[in-house]
Amino acid sequence: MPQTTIYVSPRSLGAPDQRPPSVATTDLARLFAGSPALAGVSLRVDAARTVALLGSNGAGKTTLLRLLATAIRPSYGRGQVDGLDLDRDAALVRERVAYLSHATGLYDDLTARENLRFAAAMLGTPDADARVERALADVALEARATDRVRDFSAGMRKRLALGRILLGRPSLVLLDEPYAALDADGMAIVDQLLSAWREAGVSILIASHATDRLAPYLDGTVVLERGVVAAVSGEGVASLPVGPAGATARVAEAIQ
Amino acid sequence: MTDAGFVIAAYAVIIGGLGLYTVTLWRRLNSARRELDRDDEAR
Amino acid sequence: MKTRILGFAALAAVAAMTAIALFVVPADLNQGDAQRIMYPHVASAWLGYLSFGVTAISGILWLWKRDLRFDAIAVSGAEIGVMFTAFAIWGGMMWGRPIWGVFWQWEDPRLTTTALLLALYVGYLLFRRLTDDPQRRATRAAIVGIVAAVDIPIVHFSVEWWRGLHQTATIASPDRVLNPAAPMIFVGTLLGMLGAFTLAWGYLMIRRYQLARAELAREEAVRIGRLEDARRGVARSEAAR
Amino acid sequence: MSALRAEARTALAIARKDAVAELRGRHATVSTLFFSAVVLLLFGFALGPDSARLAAAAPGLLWLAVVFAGLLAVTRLHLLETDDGALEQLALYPVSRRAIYAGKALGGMAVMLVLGLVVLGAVGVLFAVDVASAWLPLLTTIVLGAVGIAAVGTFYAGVTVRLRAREVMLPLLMLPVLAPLLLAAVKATAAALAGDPFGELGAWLQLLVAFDVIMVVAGAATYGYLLED
Repeated sequence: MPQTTIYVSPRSLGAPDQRPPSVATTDLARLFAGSPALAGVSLRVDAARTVALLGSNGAGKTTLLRLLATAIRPSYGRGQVDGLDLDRDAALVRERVAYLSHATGLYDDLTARENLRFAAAMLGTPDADARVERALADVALEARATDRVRDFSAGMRKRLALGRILLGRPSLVLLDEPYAALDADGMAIVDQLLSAWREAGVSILIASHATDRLAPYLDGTVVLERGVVAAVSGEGVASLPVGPAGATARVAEAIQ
Repeated sequence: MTDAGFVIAAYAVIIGGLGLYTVTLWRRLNSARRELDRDDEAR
Repeated sequence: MKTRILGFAALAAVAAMTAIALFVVPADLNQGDAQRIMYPHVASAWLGYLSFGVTAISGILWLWKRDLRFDAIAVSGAEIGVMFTAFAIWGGMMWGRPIWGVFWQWEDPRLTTTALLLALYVGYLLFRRLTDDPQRRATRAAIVGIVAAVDIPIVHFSVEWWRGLHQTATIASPDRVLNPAAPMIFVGTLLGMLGAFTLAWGYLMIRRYQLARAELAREEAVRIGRLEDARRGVARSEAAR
Repeated sequence: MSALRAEARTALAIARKDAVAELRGRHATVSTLFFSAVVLLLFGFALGPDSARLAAAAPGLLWLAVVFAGLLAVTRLHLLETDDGALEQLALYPVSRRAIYAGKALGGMAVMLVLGLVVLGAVGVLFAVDVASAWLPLLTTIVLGAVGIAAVGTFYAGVTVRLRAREVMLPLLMLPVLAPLLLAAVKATAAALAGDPFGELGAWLQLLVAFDVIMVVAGAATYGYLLED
């Protein structure tokens, strides 16, 4: 069993009601090869909230998370994280967002420790060596620290990717199917992470199907359906009606 | 081939090519605009 | 309407200058009739460079202003530039054979430079087709166009030195028409042809730009339509519930 | 100043990571070294067996082999980043885009340097060229050539890494841009081997320096736009 207290190092975050919404989007849309993966989302998630993104495959959950992580740029509409524009202030957004994607983003030829050390160097983590060891312990991989990631199972890779997130100082955490591929111990690690972040006042957006498991941590839910918000519930989450696409396009053009 | 032959070959390709490109461009432009209009009507 | 007038002016100018270059101007004393090829050759080469310059500058403007109209200018410049560059190479070859006895004279820096230019921008045009998102295509094309333009002077100097540092046999220089000692009528004809071709270039650039705009508008309309459908689709299915 | 130092640190971290992965996996070096050896052998078949002619053609063959192998090497180095979404992860780190370019280019330079030196040795052996007598100008040429190929290659590998048709597009876009480098490097090598009878070596080396500087600046300035998708 992993340690019970996981170390997360948030930036110094003010009182939730003093902070801008963690996520605020206006008619945010993204097309791939001409077809909309996200057709238009106007969503607000307040600071220090944990919100689940629900919806069937292809509903646009991953696309929304990638847009918020600045991994991709919006085709239309705009969005903000902590009041920072996804497009104009992308560099600042990156400092505040931690994103766990389907792909783990690990280098096969490096060991677990080397992967985390590299991430720490990229993230500018202070006291990097100690933090890397701590993160390895937190995700219960210290025994495999010197093994190459190439030989890791999917679950171990996922844990290591979670360990990498622990090295940052996010104010918003985006998790795409965090429980996928994990065994019971691994899932327990995710649970602990969620409560640690929640306590630290970090906002969390989770795309997942494991609603029962998530229930104790959630402030609200957002249901996506074919690229638009079908329903929201809970506290600190709101969805505005999306305007006609033509108007969005003109707005987008004006912004450009 | 005489010098005049090369001169004719050069002018034929350059001036002819210019003309050919212009005509092709007209056709491409017309068909693009027609399609645009058709899209508008369809909506 | 104005564009149409420009088109007629270009047509008349090109026709007149072609007739003058072929039938009115006397043949060069040394180079004979082959010299007549120089007029459209030099004009085409100049317009090729101009077009690629336009493409690079529009690329920079797109990255700066994020207005897709600049991308439309960029693609117009590249396509028309490729055409004029190909003309320049063809003219150079047709000139080289009677003067130098070979179609391709490696000692001539211009021909080699121009051939590399053609390769650079054919690559640019092919590359453009591989991205279907207009904004991403514009961004990627812009940087490829900028780097290609940055490469042009280096290519030019390197090929120039390549010949210059070797000091091989002196060869007939293609730009003797621009030589100050050349008779005024040659210079006049060259400038006239340059003007006529530049008019044609302006006309073609405008039309090609209009085509690019129409294509962009159509692409955009399709995308907006799909977006609209997706937004309405869910609204409908909710109403049905 | 400290921002610049942070960028340098980032670039070094990326290059070090590439070096470690390369030493373990040997994706870029071993296969491309053999590839360049095969290319040299084929040149020998195509132009031989007249050894005087082969020796005369040696500078050109050397650089063609290096450029072709370099094409493969930069592709391999960027494919490393396609390990399970690594490129996207790299782009998400809050570091300057220039630094990412510099890091990837640095790794490419190291690989190209090894490649250039080995091919130079192979050319010396296979085509009976005396490379030892002019080692300093040759080494300078190889270093400058390696920097240029890596600078251009890193940029174009970034341009094409996400395309389906990257195997075709990379050489199509990159080789014409590399033409001046090839020309200058071949001339510099030939001049160095001949003992620089016309005093032209310096001019070619200057051209190589100019090419390297311009391409590194252009690559660093534009690489950020490649990472956005």
